[in-house]
Amino acid sequence: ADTIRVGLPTKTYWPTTIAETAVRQKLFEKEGIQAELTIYRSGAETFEGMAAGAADIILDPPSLVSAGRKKGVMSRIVANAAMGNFGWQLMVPTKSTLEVKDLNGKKVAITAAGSGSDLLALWTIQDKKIDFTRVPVGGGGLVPNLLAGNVEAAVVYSPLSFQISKSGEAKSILDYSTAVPPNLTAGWIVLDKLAETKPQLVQKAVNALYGAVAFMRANRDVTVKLIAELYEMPPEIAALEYDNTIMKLETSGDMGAANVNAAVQLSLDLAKLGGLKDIVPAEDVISTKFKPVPTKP
Amino acid sequence: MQGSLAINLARIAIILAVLALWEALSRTGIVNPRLLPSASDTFATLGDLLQRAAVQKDLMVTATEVLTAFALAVPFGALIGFLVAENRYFADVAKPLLFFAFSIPKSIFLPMFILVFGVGFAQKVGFGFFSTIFIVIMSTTTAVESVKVEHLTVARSYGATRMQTAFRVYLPSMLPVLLEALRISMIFNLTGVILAEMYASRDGIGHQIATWGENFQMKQLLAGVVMVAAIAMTFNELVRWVETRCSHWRT
Amino acid sequence: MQPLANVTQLKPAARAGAIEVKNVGQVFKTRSQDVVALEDVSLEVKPGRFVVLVGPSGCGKSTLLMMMAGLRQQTAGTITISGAPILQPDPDRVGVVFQEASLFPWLTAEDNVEFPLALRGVPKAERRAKAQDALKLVGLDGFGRRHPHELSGGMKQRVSIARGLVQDPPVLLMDEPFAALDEQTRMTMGDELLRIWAATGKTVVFVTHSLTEAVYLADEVIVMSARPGRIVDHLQVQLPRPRTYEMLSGDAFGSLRDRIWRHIRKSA
Amino acid sequence: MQPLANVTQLKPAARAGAIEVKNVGQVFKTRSQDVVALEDVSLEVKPGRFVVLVGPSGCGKSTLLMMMAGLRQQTAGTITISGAPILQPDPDRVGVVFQEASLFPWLTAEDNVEFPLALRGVPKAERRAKAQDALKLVGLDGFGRRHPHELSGGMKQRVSIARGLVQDPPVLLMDEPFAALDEQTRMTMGDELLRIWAATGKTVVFVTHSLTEAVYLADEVIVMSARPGRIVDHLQVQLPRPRTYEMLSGDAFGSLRDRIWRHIRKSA
Amino acid sequence: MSARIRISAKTLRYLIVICLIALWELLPRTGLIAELFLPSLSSTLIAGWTDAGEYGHALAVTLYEVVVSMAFACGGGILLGAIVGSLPRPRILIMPMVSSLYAVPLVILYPVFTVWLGIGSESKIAFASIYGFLPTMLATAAGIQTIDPQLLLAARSMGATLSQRLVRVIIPAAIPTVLSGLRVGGALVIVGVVVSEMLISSAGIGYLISRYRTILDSPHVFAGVLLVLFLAIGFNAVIRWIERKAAIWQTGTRAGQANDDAAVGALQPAT
Ligand SMILES: Nc1ncnc2c1ncn2[C@@H]1O[C@H](COP(=O)(O)OP(=O)(O)OP(=O)(O)O)[C@@H](O)[C@H]1O
Ligand SMILES: Nc1ncnc2c1ncn2[C@@H]1O[C@H](COP(=O)(O)OP(=O)(O)OP(=O)(O)O)[C@@H](O)[C@H]1O
Ligand SMILES: [Mg+2]
Ligand SMILES: [Mg+2]
Repeated sequence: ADTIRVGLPTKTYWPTTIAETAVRQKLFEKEGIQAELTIYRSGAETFEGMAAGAADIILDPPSLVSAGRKKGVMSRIVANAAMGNFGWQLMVPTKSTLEVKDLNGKKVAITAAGSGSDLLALWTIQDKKIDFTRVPVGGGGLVPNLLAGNVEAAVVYSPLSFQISKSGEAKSILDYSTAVPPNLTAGWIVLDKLAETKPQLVQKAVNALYGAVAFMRANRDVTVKLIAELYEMPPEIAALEYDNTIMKLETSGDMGAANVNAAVQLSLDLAKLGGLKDIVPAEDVISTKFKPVPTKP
Repeated sequence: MQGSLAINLARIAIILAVLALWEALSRTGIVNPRLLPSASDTFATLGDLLQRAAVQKDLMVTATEVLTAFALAVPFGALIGFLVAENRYFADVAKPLLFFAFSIPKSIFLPMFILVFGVGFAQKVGFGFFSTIFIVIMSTTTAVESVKVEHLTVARSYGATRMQTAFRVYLPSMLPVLLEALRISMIFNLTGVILAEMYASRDGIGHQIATWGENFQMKQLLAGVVMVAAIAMTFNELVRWVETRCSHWRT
Repeated sequence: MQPLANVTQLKPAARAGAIEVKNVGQVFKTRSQDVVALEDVSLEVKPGRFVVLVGPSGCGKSTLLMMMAGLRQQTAGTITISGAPILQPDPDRVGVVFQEASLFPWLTAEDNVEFPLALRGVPKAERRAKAQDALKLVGLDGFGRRHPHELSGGMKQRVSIARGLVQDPPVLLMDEPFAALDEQTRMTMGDELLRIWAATGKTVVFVTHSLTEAVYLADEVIVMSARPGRIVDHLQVQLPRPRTYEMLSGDAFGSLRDRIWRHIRKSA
Repeated sequence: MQPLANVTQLKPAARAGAIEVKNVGQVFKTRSQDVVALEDVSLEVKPGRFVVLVGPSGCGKSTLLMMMAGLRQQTAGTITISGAPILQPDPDRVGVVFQEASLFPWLTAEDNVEFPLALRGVPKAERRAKAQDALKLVGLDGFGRRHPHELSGGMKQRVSIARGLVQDPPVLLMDEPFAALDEQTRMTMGDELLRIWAATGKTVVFVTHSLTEAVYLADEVIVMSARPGRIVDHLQVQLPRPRTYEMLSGDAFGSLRDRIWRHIRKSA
Repeated sequence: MSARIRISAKTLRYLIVICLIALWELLPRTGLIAELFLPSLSSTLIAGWTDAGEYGHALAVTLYEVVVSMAFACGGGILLGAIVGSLPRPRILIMPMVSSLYAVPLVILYPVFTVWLGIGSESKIAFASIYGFLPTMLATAAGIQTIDPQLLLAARSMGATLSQRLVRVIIPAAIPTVLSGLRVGGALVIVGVVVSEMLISSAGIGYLISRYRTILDSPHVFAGVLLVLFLAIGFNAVIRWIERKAAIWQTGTRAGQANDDAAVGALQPAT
């Protein structure tokens, strides 16, 4: 059987849950293929992994596809995975009384310059017409620096955001999943070459992945347990992640849908804020060749 | 022998003192216990983690990668280092280049390793090797340069071959410097492999540690760090054991 | 500097142990100036002779020995040993006992003595036996397992002599081997050396500062002058062998000693 | 082993340069067994005396010197110098010339000689002048800028002697300082040493293997026996000063030399 | 005789460097390596040139951090290494602990460090200093052990105090090892500063590298890498200068004998 190598940007990130579910529910096997999951350190690394030929299908934002095409790595988004930054929040310590508008002139932690959290911070600056300093502290530095008071606020990803609001250490002052207009934040991406030479393999892979999404929606308990295990977190937080993130993921993944083009364009526009210069037209980063047919468990 | 007992006691005392300080800082809240979980919590977590089959497997994977990379890098690096020190021409050509390569942050090249080896055992070992070899080369070169001329003259007068000189004169006189280099190399090697695992991986303890770090799971993170440190310390002790066996002629 | 043109022809028929030094010179380049250590030194030693080299401190005795051992290249002239030029160390032709003990600190006394044998791949048991014999010869029975730093100065020197002896080459070069020994040990070792020499027919070149020792041991004494080192005398010692301590007070002995003494006094 | 109970009382009034060694012992622990190097050694040296220490190789002469210099702690007994026990090196009381030259290879001859002065912060010009004088004294005028590896064995030893002399302490311990020197240089340096000694009133403890040298130089000769080292004789040399070479052939000289010789022969 | 060889060794080295440079330009241009992994040298230079101001500022920040860390790491490392290496008791007691301490993967804990040290230059300096300090110290301490004990004995007999022994005997005698410690430590300081900037910071070359990397702007990434290379070249030049100054100290060891022409041939073991 053919093997599809799935590249995932972080372990505690919903794509991992999807891929793991597909593996555990034997959805890839049902499609007659095998899957091999590799976890990278971030989106950019995942993209490099695919470009280096170490991954066949990955999950990343459109901006990287666009930048990659300018750098000689030809790939496209074949399936729409999410239309928002679910679970991402602008957070302040619980004791803090700061509102979003009060952040003017303050310091806000992001993971890295140019990363997803940076884009959201830049969007905040633009949208709320305020100005604050973005401080890149790395994924591991977000909460420690927030709690230690080195920064006034932080852009926190899920499920970390749920975890610290649950523990009472921090609270959300802006929920990006609702605040930012819907845009294509992440999709499944393959190299053009693979799409041409092995379209069957790609089709089967997206089938299995969207089969997994369908399965997760239908099986709350199993999924919450899986999340708790994968993320090493208590079930309450896993449940929050399930309700606020997993349930909001795209179920069809169809890139031919009417709203997709605009959503991709918006996503690229946001990336421009973060300093992305290598922009190609929205239609060049997507491929409508594959419409997922969710595998039945 | 009673001296070494005293030293061991002193060492244990220092370790206990550090642990006590750690525990106290955290318990009294001088340091936010969320940022620095107490020693007892960390070790409890460590105990839990070690029970897990997945963690055991990760440790095994990492250990195998580290040892393989080390077993490749040390002899190979020592050989090059020796050639550089022995052969003036080779030294003139290679020394600046090697030194130069050493001062570049290696993590920049991680994508290249994925490009060449894909993601997996070979890539981790390759990067571990790459992170280690330069320090091995450089330390070997220095060690060679500190060998006493009289000893070489004596060996030459007995018609020692190149190999004999290497193993019977260079090696023993270089031993203290070399063993120290071995230690440092091991640390570089370990860091290299862990970095590679953090970067892209299917298994290995580095991959776990990165995840814990990004999710603010401080207990697990510290426990993971303790694990890695324990591996390195075990190795350290091994080197030290060799050292005490080989250097008793020094006083 | 002498050109290298006047290289002597190889004499394939020459007997093992013959030494021929022709117009040899050595110039050291130091940072400040060039030091002429040896100038136009020529000498010939027939196989099986016991030759003693004397001369004031710094006259170039050690340098000459190093060149004979192939450990340093002369800047002029040629050195031939056993009929062939010596261009690099060749333990089958020449063995050296160095002026400074230069033992390997990481080896025990007995391992130090075994070292040259180990290099030639002599089996463990055999070389252990030989090393034990050599150590016994220099009076260090029972000190085999000590490391150099656990030995006294004279003991180290004796280990070094033992190391030279186990090699058993046709030519043995010894640079002040007895300097750190007390008179009694020195005499015993001198007699021991003469016994070995007589039994094996080696050629020995021996550097010493003791003129008594020089005359007592030698067939020939070569006297060198101070910088730049040259040969100022080459005496034949016609005293009968075996030598005895009574000879030391004899006239023949005294006059030889005096003759050397005058040279040294002049040049030091 | 002697208990440490019988420690002598401090004698604050004792004059500078007096040496008192009381029931001193030294046991080395090696991996295999304990080596008793010295056993129950006692001796007393009055200030300003020239004492020569002789004994067979390995009898513990260097060890005794090291203990007097405070470089090694005895395992039994006490050593008092200038009236106070010596527990650590004290260059104001004791200076040492080592058996092995032990020059710093990275310093020139002249910097090596200046080293002890530099340690005490003597101004550059003054110590340069003193070093030059000392080098001239040992016949190494003009060799100041050479590094040790550019010097012959005897030259290194002479630099080492010069280094001992510039320190100018009331007690000077010299461990076979002339071993690597030719007879002429040896005599010159011996006379030079006697001259300095007479002029400065230092106490000198001098180790040598040459019995002639011992008698020639000494006020007193201390003879040690082989392992474990003990004192077997302590002779007063009553020959008049200044000593001359003619005395060497005198009867008094001969009989002293013979007496020592018999001891050495017995114990070696 | 060695003059000709020396020139050709240098030439060969330059040839190698030129080859590498040519490969750097040609491999991406011919498409053998995607520009994402290795942008051509020319596009790297152009990227660097267009944003020269930004890079210049970053270089200034990094250089400052490197210099300060170097002082801590190398100065402190050599000093402490010499002290610990020359005292047998502390050495046996401390050294294994120090090397074990170094075994703790600091990179992982770095984000947590920033909590206490802030994310400015201080945390980089602290990180790079520790990173470079331990190898320097370990190497120096190891080098100290190869010193001839006779020399220390002689110095002690002349009443050298601990600090005098350190400065006048131990360090000169251990010069080859100390220099290598300096090399290793210095190189690590550069690596440490850049890596910590890459992890967490808002200024410096490492920051630029990781920022451009996040958006896959490889020419700008490699422009940063190029600057790091220049730092390394500069550091190398400094070390070589020190080495030349110190060559005179190395007499009596293999390294020093290279200066003695007559002995050069003598360094090749007989075959
Ligand atoms: N590597 C060197 N560089 C410069 N000069 C040197 C070197 N080696 C020896 N010399 C000089 O060459 C001369 C002869 O030295 P050599 O060691 O042969 O003397 P020697 O006769 O053995 O003296 P000694 O009896 O004191 O051992 C001396 O003047 C010495 O300074
Ligand atoms: N560090 C040590 N460990 C063990 N034994 C030692 C040590 N140092 C010296 N010895 C032993 O102590 C004895 C006396 O040594 P010492 O060096 O004092 O002799 P010495 O009288 O100076 O001899 P020489 O005339 O040969 O220099 C010797 O038997 C030697 O082997
Ligand atoms: Mg000599
Ligand atoms: Mg001695």
